Amino acid sequence: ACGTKESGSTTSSEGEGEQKEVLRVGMEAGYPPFNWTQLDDANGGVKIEGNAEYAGGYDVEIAKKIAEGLGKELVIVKTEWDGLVPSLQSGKIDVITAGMSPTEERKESIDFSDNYYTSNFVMIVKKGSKYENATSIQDFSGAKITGQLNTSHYGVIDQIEGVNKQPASDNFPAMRVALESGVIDGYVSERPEGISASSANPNFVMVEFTEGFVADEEETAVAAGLKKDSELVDKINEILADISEEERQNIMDAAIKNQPAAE
Amino acid sequence: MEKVIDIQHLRKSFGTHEVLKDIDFSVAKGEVVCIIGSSGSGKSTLLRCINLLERPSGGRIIYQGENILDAKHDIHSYRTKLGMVFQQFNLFNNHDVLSNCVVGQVKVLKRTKEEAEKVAMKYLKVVGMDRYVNARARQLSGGQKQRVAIARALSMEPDVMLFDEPTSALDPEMVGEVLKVMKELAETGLTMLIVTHEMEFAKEVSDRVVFMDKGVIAEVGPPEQIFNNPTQERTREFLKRTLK
Amino acid sequence: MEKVIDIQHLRKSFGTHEVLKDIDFSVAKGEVVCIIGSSGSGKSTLLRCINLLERPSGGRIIYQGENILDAKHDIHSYRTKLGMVFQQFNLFNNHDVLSNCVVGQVKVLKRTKEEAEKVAMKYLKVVGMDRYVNARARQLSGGQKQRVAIARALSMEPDVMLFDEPTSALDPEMVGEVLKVMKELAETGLTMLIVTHEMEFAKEVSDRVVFMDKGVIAEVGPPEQIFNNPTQERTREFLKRTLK
Amino acid sequence: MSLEWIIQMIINNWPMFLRGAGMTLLISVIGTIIGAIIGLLAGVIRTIPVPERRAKRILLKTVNVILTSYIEFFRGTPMIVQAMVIFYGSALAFGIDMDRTIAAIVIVSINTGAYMAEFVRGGVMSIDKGQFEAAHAVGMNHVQTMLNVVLPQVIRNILPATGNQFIINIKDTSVLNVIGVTELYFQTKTVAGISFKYFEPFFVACILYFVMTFTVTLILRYFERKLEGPENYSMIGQPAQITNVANTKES
Amino acid sequence: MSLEWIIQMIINNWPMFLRGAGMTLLISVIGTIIGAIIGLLAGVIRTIPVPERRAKRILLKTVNVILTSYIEFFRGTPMIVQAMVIFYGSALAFGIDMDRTIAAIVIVSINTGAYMAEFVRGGVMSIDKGQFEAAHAVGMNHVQTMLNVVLPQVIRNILPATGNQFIINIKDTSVLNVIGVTELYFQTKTVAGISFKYFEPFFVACILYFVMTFTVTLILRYFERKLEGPENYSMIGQPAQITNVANTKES
Ligand SMILES: Nc1ncnc2c1ncn2[C@@H]1O[C@H](COP(=O)(O)OP(=O)(O)OP(=O)(O)O)[C@@H](O)[C@H]1O
Ligand SMILES: Nc1ncnc2c1ncn2[C@@H]1O[C@H](COP(=O)(O)OP(=O)(O)OP(=O)(O)O)[C@@H](O)[C@H]1O
Ligand SMILES: [Mg+2]
Ligand SMILES: [Mg+2]
Repeated sequence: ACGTKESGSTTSSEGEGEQKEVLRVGMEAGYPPFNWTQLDDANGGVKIEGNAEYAGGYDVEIAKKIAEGLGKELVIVKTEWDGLVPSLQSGKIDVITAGMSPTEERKESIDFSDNYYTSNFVMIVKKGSKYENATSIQDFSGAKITGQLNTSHYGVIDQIEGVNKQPASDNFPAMRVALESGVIDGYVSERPEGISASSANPNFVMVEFTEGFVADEEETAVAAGLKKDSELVDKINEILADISEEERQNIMDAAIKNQPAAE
Repeated sequence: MEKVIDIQHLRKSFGTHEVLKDIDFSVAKGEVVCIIGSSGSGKSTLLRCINLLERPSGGRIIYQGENILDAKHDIHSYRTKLGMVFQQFNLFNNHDVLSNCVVGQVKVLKRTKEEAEKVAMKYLKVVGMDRYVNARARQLSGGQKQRVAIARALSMEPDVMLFDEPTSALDPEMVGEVLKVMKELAETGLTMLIVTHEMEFAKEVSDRVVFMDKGVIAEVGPPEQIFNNPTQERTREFLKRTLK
Repeated sequence: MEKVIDIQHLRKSFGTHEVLKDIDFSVAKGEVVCIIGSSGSGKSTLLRCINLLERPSGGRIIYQGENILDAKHDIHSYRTKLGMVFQQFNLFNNHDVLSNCVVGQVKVLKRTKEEAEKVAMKYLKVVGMDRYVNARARQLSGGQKQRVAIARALSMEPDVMLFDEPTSALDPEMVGEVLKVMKELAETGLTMLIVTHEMEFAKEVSDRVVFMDKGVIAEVGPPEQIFNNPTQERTREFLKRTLK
Repeated sequence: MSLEWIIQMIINNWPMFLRGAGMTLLISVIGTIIGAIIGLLAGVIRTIPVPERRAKRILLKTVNVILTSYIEFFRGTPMIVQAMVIFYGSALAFGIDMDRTIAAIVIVSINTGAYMAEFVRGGVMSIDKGQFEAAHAVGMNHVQTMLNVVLPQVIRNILPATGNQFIINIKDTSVLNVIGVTELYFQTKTVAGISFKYFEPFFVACILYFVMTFTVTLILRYFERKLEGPENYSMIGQPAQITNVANTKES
Repeated sequence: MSLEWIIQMIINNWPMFLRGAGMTLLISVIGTIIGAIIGLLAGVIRTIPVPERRAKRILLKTVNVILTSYIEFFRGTPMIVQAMVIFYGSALAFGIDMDRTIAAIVIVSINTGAYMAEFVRGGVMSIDKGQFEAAHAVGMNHVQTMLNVVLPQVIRNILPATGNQFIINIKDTSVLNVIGVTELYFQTKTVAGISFKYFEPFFVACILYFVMTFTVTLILRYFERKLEGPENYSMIGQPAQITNVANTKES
């Protein structure tokens, strides 16, 4: 029964949201270190709309900067991954900052800002497994590997010759269970998630490659999603350009340190 | 004599099975007509057709001058003028005895609950079921159910009563009581159509007796004629086998 | 005389309502006993207790020397030796007429289908329902259902038959037929317990008559005694009201 | 799976779990009740006998076609897609901005209604024809017959099915997180996502689900027994003395 | 939403959609059938009258407690969690490597069984007590009564509910993608992810779902009418001539 009223009152002005000085940002709030849910406003958490919890993480910090730069009040809308794009298209939110990569296909439906983070692909494996010390992706030939559905993580698996590609999973927790249970040998992820996972779960090890996956930058980069032809693009790009590479790294390091499971 | 119900060329088939064949007869106001005949001859079907629980396959049913088979006719208000006691009783399973007699009065006749209960209690007393007002159908004996069914129909205070073997589950003592009730009701001008297998009962109560055989009315006449001097061979045959 | 069923101090209550109070009587092999009494006096309940469809609240029911209320007793094999015709018929709705009479024989008595159908047809012919083998219960008239119920019970060829008002829905002609069947069955040594409201029928068919009143056996005796010289005031009262 | 960890997690996250469970209950309780009403209404309408008059017949036919389409359409498509279409679609196409919670309740209600309509149909089928006939014989029309005689008997028989549906609703609200309703399942996924554990948070969620569904089961069982009515009846007044008609007439 | 795009997408992806739909049908058909059998069995067992003998009574009580726990547990927890526990849990705890499809069928079956058991209970409740009594009177034991008299009547009355359950299964298989079963919903999401369009692929999926569920509805309606039996009976032999008992005896 929580938050019904709040949600009603804040969304009632939808449509002319810009005039009301509110910036609605969508994310899953469940994908650390990019975004997560916490119970209080510690470490700069932002209240989630229609809900008593707060969102924190790298995406939230970036969203804060964007909102500040636009001179608007930041509102986080917590929505399932699959609901983010329809949400944006239908005007329920103004921006997506959800660790989302600006792939070609996505660009057909929505626009993206410039990248606000770039990482690289890693593999998460079980500690003590024969893959722990792999250096090349080809070391995973014959291994049972998967990745998240509808992400480039899953697509790049094909670059491993002779890999035993498993069906994609639609969420990270499920993949982690699969890995822990030995149903798979590893899953493809990105560095931040890898650091978080391996620090949160002592059974997991993140493998970084010297001969890694070949990927376009857009597939490992993260950018803010915007409605097609949004006039916000240029302004947001300006704001993002003001955040130096070093600052980004600092924010990410803080996020990894602050994420709830790391305590 | 005013005809309350006039049945003309009534036919009813179930598939290829013709159950009623060209039935023609009428009932006058205040008349008590008993319908007798062998099992499966169509007696219940005739009553059910009159009440439109079965749609006749052909013919006309004229009630106080109007053809009730006419599409324009309001079936529901017609049915409130007819009371029916079913061969299988069909008490409402979700109501107790009192409520069985009350619900129709309240919902259809729009009587108040108090009024309806008073009427219901009157007729439940008549059939000796007033002490069972709290019981449900499944808790009653056969004869008790039948008596409640009679009380339910009477509570609606209809113009015509259709009784389908109303004494089949009753002991002789109770049959006597019901007979008494019917005679009294007849005096108040209630028209009654009674299907029965109890010849003594038919003899006692009826102004006229209809003998049905295989879907046709084989003979109609006053009880003296039917029971003492039947004109039809089939009637004689039927009555001969009755236990003397 | 060998006692087939011996009922001792049988009691049955529904809640606080004591329906059978200390019933004591026995039936000998091949005997035909009619139970009469007013509506609600506990006749059906008595039959249902004998068949264990109701669990007696107290007392003993001895069948061929064994107390069937004993927990060790196999109820199902006991019941196959008892045939029952229900007051409400209770035909199996998902079976047609023939199948109603066959299913018990095949599943319980383990007869072959052919054998069972032969037996079923024999008894369906006896009650004049052989032409309706394809019909379902909902398509039959009251009397037709009752006759199928009789045929179903007879098809099991039990040692004892319990009839609960087996002629209530039958026309006089058919009552005569059933009476004839019963007399023939009695000659073959079948024991019968018949609840009935038809005094003429009871007079004709029974070796002994039991008169029940408010849950107790008020009087037992040969039909001549009960109908002509009842010893009890209550019996006289009950029979007096019977239509002459 | 470690117990201390679970306890720690509960201590840290209990408000999230509880609020999620509260939202789940809110949506499923209201949705089931409205859905049941829709189902009963649809049941009443779909069992109307074919009228004699042509105009009425066509009207009834039309209503029935609409009802059947409604039932088949909502039963036949995934609720998650319905939710997206109704919530995002209505905003896209007509600029309607629905409240998430209200949208969720609407979606659950119309889905439940479609399923309940079928339960009611099955329930009406199982009622003895004699009950309808007796009601018609006292002059009740179709609606009166259904309300006063048939549905009260149907409701008791379909209570177990309603219980099932309620439980399904409690669990199915989980798909509504695509429209941003943060019910129990979504909250659990969040906890799982941020704690990098799976079984522990879902273990807690399962217990919460189970407590909710089992409570529902117990409540419905209680109603079942109530609707059954008392096993025995009590007699009124003095020992049986059959009233003479004559006596009655005097009184 | 553009039509050309949809057509193009179907042309490009139809094998994926079809395989997804095939898997969905396979799991839900087998799951519903096995589930219905479980439900009927549970229904038979749960309606056994309390036996006289103590040993039997305790045995029955135990079986009933187990059955009730089974029903309440599987109804009461989300299928997605059950799937994870059964599939990954068995690998974690015992190193069992189950086939995904078989695991999916098992999960759907036991869930359907739990729901169907409640439908059957409601259905048995709605059968006239006289039917049980008549069966007992011819000497049938509980199982014979249920199989030959009660369940055939119950099945007809709960066919609409079974149809609902089948449809729910068709849709609920979607949660099984957590154990890597690639059924229709998962395939649709894949297509949606690749093309980054939502409404179009889901529109196609909805049509496929609808075709499947509506086919099921039509098949079940056909069975309903069949189980109803013929509306009229045909008479055998010559016109009624009541046989004399004497005649019969001779033959
Ligand atoms: N719904 C039905 N479908 C098919 N045949 C039916 C249906 N209802 C009744 N019949 C048939 O119609 C005939 C007449 O039935 P009806 O109930 O009118 O007989 P009845 O004269 O009342 O007999 P009884 O004295 O035994 O009650 C019977 O042969 C019966 O089988
Ligand atoms: N299940 C029940 N619960 C409560 N009371 C019941 C139940 N069954 C029967 N009774 C009561 O027991 C009494 C005896 O019923 P029973 O059916 O044995 O009468 P009966 O002698 O067969 O009467 P009838 O001639 O009317 O069939 C009745 O008063 C009835 O109301
Ligand atoms: Mg009849
Ligand atoms: Mg009786």
